[in-house]
Amino acid sequence: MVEQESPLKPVWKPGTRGNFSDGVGVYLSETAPGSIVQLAAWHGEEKAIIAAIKKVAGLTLPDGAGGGAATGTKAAFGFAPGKFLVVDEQEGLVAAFAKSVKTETGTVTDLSHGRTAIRITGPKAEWVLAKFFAIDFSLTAFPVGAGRSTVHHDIFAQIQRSAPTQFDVYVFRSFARSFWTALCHASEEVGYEVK
Amino acid sequence: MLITCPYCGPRDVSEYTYQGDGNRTRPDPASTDQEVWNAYVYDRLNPAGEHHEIWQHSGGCRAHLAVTRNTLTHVVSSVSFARDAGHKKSDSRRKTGAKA
Amino acid sequence: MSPRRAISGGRIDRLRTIRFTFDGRPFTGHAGDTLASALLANGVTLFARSFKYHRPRGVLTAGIDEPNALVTVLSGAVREPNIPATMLEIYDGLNVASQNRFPSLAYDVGALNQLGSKVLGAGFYYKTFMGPVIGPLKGTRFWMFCEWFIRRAAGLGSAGLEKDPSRYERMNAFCDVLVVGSGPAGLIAAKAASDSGARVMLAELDATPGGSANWSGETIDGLPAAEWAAETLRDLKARENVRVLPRTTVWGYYDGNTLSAVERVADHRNTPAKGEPRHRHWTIRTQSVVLATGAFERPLVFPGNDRPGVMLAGAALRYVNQYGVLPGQKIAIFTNNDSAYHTAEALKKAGAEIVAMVDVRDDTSVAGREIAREVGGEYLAGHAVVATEGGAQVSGIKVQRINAATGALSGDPRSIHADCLLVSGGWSPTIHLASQAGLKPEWDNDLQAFLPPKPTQNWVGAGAFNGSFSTEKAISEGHAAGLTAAGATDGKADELPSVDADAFDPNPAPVFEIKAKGKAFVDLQHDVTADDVRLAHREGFVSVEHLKRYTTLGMATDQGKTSNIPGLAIMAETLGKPIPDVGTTRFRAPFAPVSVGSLAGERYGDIRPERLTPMYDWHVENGAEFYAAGLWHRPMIYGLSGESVEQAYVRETKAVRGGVGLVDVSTLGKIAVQGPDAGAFLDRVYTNMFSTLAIGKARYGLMLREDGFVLDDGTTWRLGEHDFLMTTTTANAGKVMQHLEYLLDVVWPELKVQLTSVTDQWAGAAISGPKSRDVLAACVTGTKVDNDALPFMGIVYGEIDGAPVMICRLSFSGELAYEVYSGAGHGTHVWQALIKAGEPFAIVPYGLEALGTMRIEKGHVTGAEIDGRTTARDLHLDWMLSKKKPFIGSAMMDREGLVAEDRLQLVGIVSLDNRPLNGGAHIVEELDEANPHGSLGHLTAACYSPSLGKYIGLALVKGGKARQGTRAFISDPLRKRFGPVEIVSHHFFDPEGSRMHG
Amino acid sequence: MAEYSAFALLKNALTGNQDWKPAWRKPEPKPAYDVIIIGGGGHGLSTAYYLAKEFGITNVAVLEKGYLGSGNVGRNTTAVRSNYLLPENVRFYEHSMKLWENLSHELNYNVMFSQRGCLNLAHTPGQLDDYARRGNAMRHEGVDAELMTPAQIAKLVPGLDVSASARFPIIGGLMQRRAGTARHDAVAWGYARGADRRGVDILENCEVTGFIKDGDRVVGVNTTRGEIRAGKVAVAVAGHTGHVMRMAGIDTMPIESHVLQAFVSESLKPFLHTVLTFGMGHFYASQSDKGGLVYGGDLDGYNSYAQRGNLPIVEEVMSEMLALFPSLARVRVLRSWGGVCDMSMDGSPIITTGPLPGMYLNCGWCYGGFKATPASGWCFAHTIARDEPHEFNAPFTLDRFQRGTIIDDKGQGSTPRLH
Repeated sequence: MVEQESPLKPVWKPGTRGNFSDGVGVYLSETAPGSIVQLAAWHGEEKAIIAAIKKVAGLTLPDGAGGGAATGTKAAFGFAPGKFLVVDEQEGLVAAFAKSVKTETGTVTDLSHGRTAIRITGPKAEWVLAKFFAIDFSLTAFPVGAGRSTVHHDIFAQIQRSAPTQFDVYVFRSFARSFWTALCHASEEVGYEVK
Repeated sequence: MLITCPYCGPRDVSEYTYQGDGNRTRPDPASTDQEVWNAYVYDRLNPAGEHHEIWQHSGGCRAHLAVTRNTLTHVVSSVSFARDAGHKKSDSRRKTGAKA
Repeated sequence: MSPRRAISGGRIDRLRTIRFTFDGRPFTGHAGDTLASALLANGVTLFARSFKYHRPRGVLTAGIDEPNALVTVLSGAVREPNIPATMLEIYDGLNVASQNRFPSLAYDVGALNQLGSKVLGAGFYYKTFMGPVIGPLKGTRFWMFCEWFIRRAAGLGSAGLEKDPSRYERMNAFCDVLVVGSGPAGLIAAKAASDSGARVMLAELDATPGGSANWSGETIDGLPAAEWAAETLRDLKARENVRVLPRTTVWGYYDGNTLSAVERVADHRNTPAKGEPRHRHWTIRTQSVVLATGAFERPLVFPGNDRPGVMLAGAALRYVNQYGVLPGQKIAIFTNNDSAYHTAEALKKAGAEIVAMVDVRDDTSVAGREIAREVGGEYLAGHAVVATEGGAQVSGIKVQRINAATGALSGDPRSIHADCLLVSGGWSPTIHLASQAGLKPEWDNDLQAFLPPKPTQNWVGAGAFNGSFSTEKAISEGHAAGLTAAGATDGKADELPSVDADAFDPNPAPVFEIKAKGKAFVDLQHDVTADDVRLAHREGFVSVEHLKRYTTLGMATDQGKTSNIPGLAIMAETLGKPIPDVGTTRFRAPFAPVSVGSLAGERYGDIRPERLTPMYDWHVENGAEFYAAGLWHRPMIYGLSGESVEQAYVRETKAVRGGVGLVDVSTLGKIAVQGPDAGAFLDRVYTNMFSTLAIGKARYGLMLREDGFVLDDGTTWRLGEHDFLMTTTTANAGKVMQHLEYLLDVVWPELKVQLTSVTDQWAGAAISGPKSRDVLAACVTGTKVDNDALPFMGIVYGEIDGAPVMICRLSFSGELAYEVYSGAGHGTHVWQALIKAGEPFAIVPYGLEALGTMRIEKGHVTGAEIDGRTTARDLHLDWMLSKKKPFIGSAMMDREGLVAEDRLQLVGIVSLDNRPLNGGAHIVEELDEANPHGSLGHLTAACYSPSLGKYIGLALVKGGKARQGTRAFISDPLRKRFGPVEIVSHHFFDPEGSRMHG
Repeated sequence: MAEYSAFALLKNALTGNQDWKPAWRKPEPKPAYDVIIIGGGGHGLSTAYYLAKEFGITNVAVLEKGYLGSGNVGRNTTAVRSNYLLPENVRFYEHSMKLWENLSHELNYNVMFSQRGCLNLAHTPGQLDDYARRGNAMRHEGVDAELMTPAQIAKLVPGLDVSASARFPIIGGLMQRRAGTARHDAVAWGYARGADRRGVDILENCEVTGFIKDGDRVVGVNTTRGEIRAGKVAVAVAGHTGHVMRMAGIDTMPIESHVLQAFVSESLKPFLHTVLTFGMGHFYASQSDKGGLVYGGDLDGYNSYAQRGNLPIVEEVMSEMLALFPSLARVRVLRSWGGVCDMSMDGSPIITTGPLPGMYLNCGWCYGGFKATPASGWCFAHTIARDEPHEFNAPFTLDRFQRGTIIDDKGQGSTPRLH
């Protein structure tokens, strides 16, 4: 199988940069999952989709808007009414869902190439992300596992809090390089390391 | 200005796109009544006060929302999914169309 | 020791000396000084020149309300004009210049304007410069001639021309309670709200939070107020749920309790820390707000009130108590209220001589009389200052008896020697944010001030903002406001700090102006005098908005913080009406001027993100020159060295028509249309049928808007029973998506259709030319690509060099062509494999110019023709309008205006003089180079056609269908290109389509 | 009333400026007029002026609910231009331009019309072709237009980022040299004074509360200052069209009222001597004779009568300003305000008889209203006086939507916020 090329290649520069007077504020990385799948339920079929996620990915999603769950290798979250993003380190998730989601239930759309996953983790992750997105990143308002859809000017983002100080930001691939560059720039204030 | 998306919660107006007058009902597709179509496409209630309108949460979940908002104060008094609100639509509000 | 620095006192760090320059002269000050306090300490009194008459001006205030002392901060070639010296913290190396003067601050030729001041009164521009009726200066030319000189003299500071290298940032914040202002009321409010568990932000526009506690000289909880404030602040800062923002001006109160603030993060340092922004633009979305913004002191209006050395009494209190600076040695005080008496006390204590206390009131308070006796000097109750004496500095004042009730002066004026005059005309609560957020403010006759309006958003006020001027009240109101804002109720009032302060009556005598002979200024920066206000009245400009606009009162950089109420009062008196009947000004954002850089925030230097296709890096490496197509960068040509653009696209076009070429089409909008009703949905949104399309086939589709005009076109591919892939033009991708989403959500919610933008999922490479099939045959595995397996508009799946691909046979160039789609992450891999497989066939990559040339030759339409004003018929696309079904736009597309014979219709144009044509040129029947007229339409696109060997173009021409085969002229006066053309069919090349079907 | 002149200024200076008279009277309403014009903004006042001057109809009242000129005439960015694409618009706005060129004289009031030029910047070859199309369209209607090269632009506008490394490099521009700016308030005051001098009653603080009808025919209005009858009732209330027409029994109009924000910076030594627009967004700027940069951008994008907008547009406008002028990051914005724009369904105005007998309608100015002030009043006066439109406003009917003869300069269809 041919490896996916990262859209960040020329701007992805491992190492540390910025102001480290208070240590490293954030770590930035691209997670490059093998599968990113969008599932959409018809009105009233949301539970069936949640069940399919449980069956295929082994993730139990809490009820309610933006509910999600993440393990080390898999993650899923709601990002719109009846819509979910499911992510797996491995390829092949689309085919698996295509089998378990029936036409009467909803749709399966492969976005494995279409979205780029950028991880920001560290004590200043909330601070840096707040420079971009007009959503409340505090742990009470944005619990671990939950997902949010938002936008930074032209750049759409789906964001999951995968750990207390860790966020996975899914952006359109064509914008990924611009977003990454801006993210690095904004992180200089707190010191960042690219891993 | 904030609009509380029923899915995403309160979000800044910059995440939304205004999609216009929310009380318009699209005529029967087969209708050939030009007056009815003209009213649908071109005529607006445009009130100074409470206004029923459609917004899309284009920078969020992308759902279209039926929003009641005061055009004098910008106070948003209700928000629901447009697809649910659609069935409650009334087209009795139009008295006279502007004619020349 | 500096001449005016008190021996002790103040909150400055006397052990730290700071060196800075003002107009090239070196000065020193101390850490904690503003430029104003440091210069005052050095005995400087002349700070600036006024806007219109270039009169010498000193410093009037100690804060953001300063109208006079504006300076330009220089850092290298970067300039920051119009900064109040009162807001500028000094740092080592600070370099400041005065402004609006030539050749120097002390000697300014612009001051000659004063000679004409009787002529240059309010509204004078409107009454002259109309110029002669005939001759070279007729019309508006005489005015423009005069204006040239006026503009040379206009303006305050200069903006630089060098790019500001600073960083600006935006920050989104969310909290339960935002407290604006950190005086005693704000501090207590923040504490109370935080105690009850709320997330609190506390914003203070000054460097040192504490507000009036920093200079009141009062005692709170047994501590000097300033120390109590510092202590409280330390407590607040240590709390998890409190964020304190000093140097942060909350300037806008927007809808939905959204407030905006600018934090001057690094203005007080020579250089910002690494990665640190100079300014941070905070957008704060909060549940509720505590407005504890205090009050502004008002000056009194009297002749000579603008002479350097005249200062607000409250400002002087601040200079002496916060900065340890005496504004003068022999000080006179002129007041209509009690507050100035405290200043007198403090100045006396710090070593100044009080030469006179002048109070317009006859019956002053016992406490006031007591203070007056203690500070010494003459006590002149029932008196007014009627003039100041001196040159560019006060050397004395003239006083006269006044009846405070009528304003009548009596007796003879007499002089008193003084080097400084402190003035107080009462206090106006700082209600700007509240006014932005809602209704009209309310006039309070006792305070002679506007009080905050009723809230229309979720805020509570406290302290002087409410008109409650005692610290004790500020604290109790602050506490209550903090609790209310936090939604708590269980705070205990008896735990509040005790205040030891002199009580004073805040109510002023209703005296705003002393009517004596001489120029009395209302708006100091704009040189608006009391007489100007009366002139406006005489000419009928009596509503407050007319007054402002006619005289420019309150329109200066200080936005009338010290001048609005006096101006209004003078107009009210002239009209014989109460002040609120003249009108109230609604305050608008910003509360104080805000740097443009901060508002641009992170977009300064990066206005829009770039959108890149998966093969972008390959294009760069292979010599592509790019176009901006919206946010995308698309290759225009792949030029060889020495090639012109035309040479490059002609070469690329020939290579495609003669062999094979490859173009990146990844930018096309792609929408996955999925679900059991997808076909039915497409039938409604396209003019033609899609539900009948076979799986594995594509079809060209046309969309109209509801109004019957063309919206967009593209091909849509049926990948499965319930699965379509729609393509749109690059430019309209977002618009089409929104159009479809609206229809599904609002108009047809019953349809089971799911739309997803998959533009970024796929890399698209279009391979075109007679050899394209050969190239595919050489590299595609897993499927055949011959005419049977892959007929025109057919779709197959296979692999190229191990990467899965989807291939659809369709053509924009008119050649045998295919679009090869792969996962975006495989885009470059597949592209390179195609280039490699094409090498034996001399494959070339081609750009938009060649693509455009081939589409012109074929007469295909793009955004230049689908310009929002054309119909399907205009573009010869009638054949796509299904008669079997209604579709979006079908009901409106037959209106008379849309079917008229003389509409602009698509035609082809051939240059008959063998010279290039330009897009945007017009078509005429008769050529008239001198007076172009009679436009029939315009060229939408033009190129050299290698296939025809001619310069050709597409055009939209009035009644164009009927004009085919006729002669006309190109008329392009903008580019001076005129010449004969022939109007022909838009299908220039292979009209039967035999090449692409081959 | 005294003529204004340099001589009058000097004479009055000698007498302490005590003898100036009100620029217009403050009369009591009469029970009836030949023509009532609802709306004391620029268009209403200029209509009254031209009714009196061109058609000798002086028994006219202008009814203003607040103070004169309190609407958009005092809330715009003061640009005057006729650089439109479609011939109907070019002809109309050029007529306006010609009136502007002699307006100060005509009114004996210096409206400070300064033909400092309007430059539309182009950033892609396609955009430059679009501007060429527009400029050529203007030239074919006898209106001045020219293309400028980046070198010429750099010379004209110091501080502009003309570098090739800009995110959207400037590759040229369309210049109309006769375009420019005027002092907005002066236009209202000058027309008011001119109309008043010809006998027109300007009634401030006179809000219309209802229409008096005889059958279908409009024969007068009820106001906060009493009932006023009229032979003809003209409506020129811009953003408040919907509200006023509803009082006349017409519930819907092809108009949406939107808020447009504008900004002025602190006063700076003048460096920008032309009106400038950005091509890759929505931004326009000029610098006033006081030194303030006057600038604006796109609509907020939603229906509003609040005369104030929200932050996103503020940020957008400032960003675009700095994309053009990176040196202005340290300049500070001083004031912002919002105007209520009567956005029509095709971006073009409506100046027509009707829609009820006895009624005349002038609306749909989008953001074009200020520059249209003279021609709008001139054409509207013609339409009221003659009961038929002039050739210049004949295309701007109300029924053009139904007929499909729409005039859509931007090609955006019936989405008003995009015009």
